[in-house]
Amino acid sequence: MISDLSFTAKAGEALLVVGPNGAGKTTLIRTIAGFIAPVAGSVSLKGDDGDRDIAACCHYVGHLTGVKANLSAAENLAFWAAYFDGGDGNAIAERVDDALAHFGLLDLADYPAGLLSAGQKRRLGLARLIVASRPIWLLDEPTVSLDAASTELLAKLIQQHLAGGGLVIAATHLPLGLDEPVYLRLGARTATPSPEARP
Amino acid sequence: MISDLSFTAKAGEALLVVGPNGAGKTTLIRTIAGFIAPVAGSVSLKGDDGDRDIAACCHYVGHLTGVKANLSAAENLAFWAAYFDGGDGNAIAERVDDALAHFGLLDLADYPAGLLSAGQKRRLGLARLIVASRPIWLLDEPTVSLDAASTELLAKLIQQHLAGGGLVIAATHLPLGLDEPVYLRLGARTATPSPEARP
Amino acid sequence: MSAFLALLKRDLTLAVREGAALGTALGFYLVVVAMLPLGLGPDLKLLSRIAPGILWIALLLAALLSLPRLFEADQEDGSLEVMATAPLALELAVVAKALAHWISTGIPLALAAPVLGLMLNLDIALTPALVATMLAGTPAISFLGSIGAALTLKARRGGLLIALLVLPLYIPTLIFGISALGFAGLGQDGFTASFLILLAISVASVAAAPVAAAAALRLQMS
Amino acid sequence: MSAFLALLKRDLTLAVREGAALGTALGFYLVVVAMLPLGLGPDLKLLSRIAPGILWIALLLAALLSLPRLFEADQEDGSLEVMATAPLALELAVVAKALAHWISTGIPLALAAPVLGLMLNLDIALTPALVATMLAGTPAISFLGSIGAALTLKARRGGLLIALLVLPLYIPTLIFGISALGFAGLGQDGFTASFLILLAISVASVAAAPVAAAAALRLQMS
Amino acid sequence: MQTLTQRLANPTRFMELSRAVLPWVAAGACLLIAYAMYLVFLVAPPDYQQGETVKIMYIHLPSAWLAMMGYSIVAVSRFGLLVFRHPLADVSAKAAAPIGAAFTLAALITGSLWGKPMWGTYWVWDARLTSVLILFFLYLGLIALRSSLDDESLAGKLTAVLALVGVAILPIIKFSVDWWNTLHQPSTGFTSTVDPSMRTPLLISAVGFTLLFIALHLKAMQTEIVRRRVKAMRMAQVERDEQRFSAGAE
Amino acid sequence: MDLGPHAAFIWASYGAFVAIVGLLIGWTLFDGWRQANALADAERRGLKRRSTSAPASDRGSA
Ligand code: HEM
Ligand SMILES: Nc1ncnc2c1ncn2[C@@H]1O[C@H](COP(=O)(O)OP(=O)(O)OP(=O)(O)O)[C@@H](O)[C@H]1O
Ligand SMILES: Nc1ncnc2c1ncn2[C@@H]1O[C@H](COP(=O)(O)OP(=O)(O)OP(=O)(O)O)[C@@H](O)[C@H]1O
Ligand SMILES: [Mg+2]
Ligand SMILES: [Mg+2]
Repeated sequence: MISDLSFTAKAGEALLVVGPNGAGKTTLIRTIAGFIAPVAGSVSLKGDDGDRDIAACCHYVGHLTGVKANLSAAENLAFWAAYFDGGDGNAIAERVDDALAHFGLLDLADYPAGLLSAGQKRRLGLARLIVASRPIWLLDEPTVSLDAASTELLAKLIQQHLAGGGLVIAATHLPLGLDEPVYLRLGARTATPSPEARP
Repeated sequence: MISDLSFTAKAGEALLVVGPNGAGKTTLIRTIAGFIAPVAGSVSLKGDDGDRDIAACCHYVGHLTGVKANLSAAENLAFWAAYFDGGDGNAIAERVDDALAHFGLLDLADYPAGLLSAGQKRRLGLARLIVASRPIWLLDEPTVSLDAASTELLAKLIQQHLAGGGLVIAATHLPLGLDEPVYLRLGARTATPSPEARP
Repeated sequence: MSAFLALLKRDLTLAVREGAALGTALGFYLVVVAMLPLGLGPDLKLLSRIAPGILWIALLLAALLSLPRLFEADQEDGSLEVMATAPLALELAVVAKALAHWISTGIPLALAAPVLGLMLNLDIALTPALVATMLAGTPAISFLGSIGAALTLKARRGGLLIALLVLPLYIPTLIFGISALGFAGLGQDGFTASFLILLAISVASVAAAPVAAAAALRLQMS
Repeated sequence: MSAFLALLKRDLTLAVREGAALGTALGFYLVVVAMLPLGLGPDLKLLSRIAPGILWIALLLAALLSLPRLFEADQEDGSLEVMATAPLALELAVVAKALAHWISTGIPLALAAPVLGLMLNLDIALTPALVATMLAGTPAISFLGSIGAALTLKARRGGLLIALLVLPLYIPTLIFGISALGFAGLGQDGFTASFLILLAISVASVAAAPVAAAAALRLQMS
Repeated sequence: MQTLTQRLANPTRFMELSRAVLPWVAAGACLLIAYAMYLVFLVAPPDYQQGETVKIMYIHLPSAWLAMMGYSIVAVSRFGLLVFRHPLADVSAKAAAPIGAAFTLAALITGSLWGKPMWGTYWVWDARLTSVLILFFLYLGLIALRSSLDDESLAGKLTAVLALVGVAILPIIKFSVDWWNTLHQPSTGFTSTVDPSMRTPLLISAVGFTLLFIALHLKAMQTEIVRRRVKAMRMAQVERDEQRFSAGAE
Repeated sequence: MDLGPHAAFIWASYGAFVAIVGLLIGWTLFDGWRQANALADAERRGLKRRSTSAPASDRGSA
């Protein structure tokens, strides 16, 4: 387990969590997202209006895409837009179109998402970051199975988000073209993982 | 799909299948093992005593280990020994002990295999190659999740097998310490895999 | 559109597009109901006497066996984790999903019951009472079932285990559902009382089950 | 030890060590049988009359719901593919596995039936006939079921789908199993005939089902 | 030189041929069914035993026959798929299953509505009725198995195994009335012994509904071929888009 | 037309039959129409793609 770790991330800042396999990057991000209760210590969010629940104002993008094969690409995004932020149909449709356009998926908007390639599905999953705006983005290896073009798009998106005062915490090995990312280095665990731990 | 491929491998020879991801290495090995019927072409085995069924005299080691978590390491191997070659209990026990010893698992013989680490499980799966003797070995990325020492053990095993007149066809990126392996290079597919293809 | 409605709509859309799930449940219902007379012999009086019980139990089993997929699909593709970080409380998400299950499985099964009743020689006059009690009782099946589905999300042997966990919870629904029909069959006025109890059970499970199911889901995300 | 016996022994060992599977099946059997009197009311005459049918159908369902794991475990850990490259024909491997399922699930369920029969007020004199017919009929359940298990190895919705595919195939077993008990109950001598037919169905499915199941397994390996 | 079956097995060729044939089959079906209904309701006499309820026979029998014919088509196509690997065989079997299931359901419903006046009950558990019900379950199983697999070609082959396992039901349905003593009418060569005033409308109706079956089957096969083409084109489009996208970044 | 004492059963069976076969025909035609539309749409997209062989995505902001 990770121990003796303390850090602060400020608005407009990108925190890149790096470290070897099994260092606990995923564990850290899932703890911040609230999936795992820390054994000791706490995660807190200081806002202008007192402390807020961190899970309720973050986007979590993990290894899985959260894309439904039997909904079209647009329907998938429209659902997440409505699920996160609500709003009427037209506003949602507009946001969905923006997001699809940003990731070059507009032509495929009406195709069942199950037909998309792995990379396209992954991009569709990332487009969720656009359809609903949340200040904190928690990204776990967001560039996995993305090609160079998509990685660039993502980096641009992250920069925009930071410029708008957002906060990004990402586990990744690429610098993502950021100007001055803050690195958080996690060490390798000394013991090998117990055989029961499934990756 | 792979096309225009023709090759012959002789006894005592190691054929290393190499190529980028998605080149069809796994597909080729599974075709030889008889899991996939080739769309066109054939796989044939010329023996002293006429043609024989290739699947019936080969060992196939794929990505999965074929290890049962609720049997002990020794029981796992004893089962495969009996399943492949039969024989009475004592002979099997001896072969099992040999195989465990070769892969340094003798101390763990009576542990439930579920408790072993990923690498140990993998070695247990490879020990199957020893407990039952078959002339042809089909290995699909056999070194995955093996550390250097275990890789060396495997290489030694392969060399012994070749010296005894066996044939090894392996998809791997490592030369496995072989003197003069024959390489079979598969090219990358031009088109990306169809979205339905689940790896 | 509110988050709750969005989820409900999505699950219903998926249920329609993956129509095979409902088809399989209806087919199973039909097969099980058809097997009982085979097992009991073709005594029509006997059949019509035990028909309500058989229709109820087969409906329980059919609904039950369609439950393992309730959260599984969302877990496999990662939607469940994303939902857990959204503003809508996970409890309400469970309500939306169980409601969608009720609409897409419970209601069709309840509506199919009178047709199957014909095969069991059930008195046709009982049809309204049959459908009414089943519509009143099936929400409890979907919502109580969501607890089982959540608890067994990561277990192997999903089907059998869910059944074992949840069937005992269904017993009150079963008893009052059948007794309501018994009263209706005899023309006695206990029907209303049983029917109201059935409704109360459903309301109670709609209120309580999502809390338990959401807790089970959260535990399995860490 | 021959390959066939080795596989049989391995599957039985695993069944004993993973005892939960049998426990869940027995538990399900118990719950379903217990629900019926609740559904039908405590009329003892009626219960004892329909007891054979109910015991048989609940047994079918319990055995059925334990089938999805028959090949799944071997597929998940890769054993199935290794078996396909071994000298023992895949058909015989299916026989060994289905036989192990019968021994580890069919026989215990058949032996549990008379105990549950007590709950249904089944005539105790029928116990030998009940156990005998069930022992004669359950091989058909395991072997025909292996077809369903093999066909649905890669399908979503395993449990419900297997049931839908396989229950129709079980109908002959069910009919003759219950009719044998009916004859035994009335002291008529049709029992032997029905019993022999039951045995014949089992023998036929032991002979035929593995071919279909092995074909289905092979198709799914490519 | 291609043999006729080879030429027919080519989907494009099949589309052309079936497009040419389909209108004629459909028109023939309409005409024959209309004529049969005219005979049934305005000409044919009531049976001396069953009275007017015998009118149900004119739809019950064709339904029952088509139920079995449908399963035969499925089974034969499935066999063709497994043995000869005809791509059209899979299309044919997939298209035939729902049609066969619908006629089976029709046979069950018209039969039980006939049973109430004749036997005093909608349903008895005799061999014939039960075996037809099992046939219906088999159809349901085929459709359910098919639709629960994403991989089209695997689904085709697996349903083939199931369809061939289920073939045993056909002789059972056919001979159940002879093997077991049942309530249902035994097959006494009814169609050849009965009075022509009833036989003619029955035969016309049977041929008419068979043509309808064929027309529906052809149409469903065409639709299935189009569906596969659409899917292939969409996948090609997805691939093109992907390549264009990666190229656009450089 | 007098269909005797059991007219209701005759009408019911013909009604059920017409309903089932009608649904079957309706569904077959509808499905054919739907897929034909999808094919037309796919062909249109294919054509558009071939004519405008611009290297970069026209609407994506890559
Ligand atoms: C749900 C109930 C019923 C089902 C599933 C059913 C099924 C069938 C089937 C499959 C056939 C075709 C057998 C063959 O071609 O050899 C058939 C034929 C026939 N059925 Fe039914 N039937 C039902 C009820 C009835 C009833 C109530 C009657 C009238 C009393 C009836 C009268 C006939 C007659 C006269 C034939 C023609 C027999 C022959 O070929 O000689 N059926 N039925
Ligand atoms: N459920 C669990 N129980 C026990 N240990 C676990 C569990 N899940 C993960 N671990 C262990 O915790 C450690 C941290 O894992 P984590 O997945 O966070 O690593 P990571 O830095 O994301 O690695 P990678 O780069 O491979 O993604 C690992 O050693 C892992 O084996
Ligand atoms: N079931 C399938 N249907 C269609 N295409 C498939 C199927 N399985 C694999 N493929 C495709 O066949 C190609 C060869 O795959 P294969 O797994 O043999 O590659 P590989 O050389 O083993 O790659 P890796 O190095 O990643 O293991 C891939 O493009 C893959 O997408
Ligand atoms: Mg990680
Ligand atoms: Mg590979």
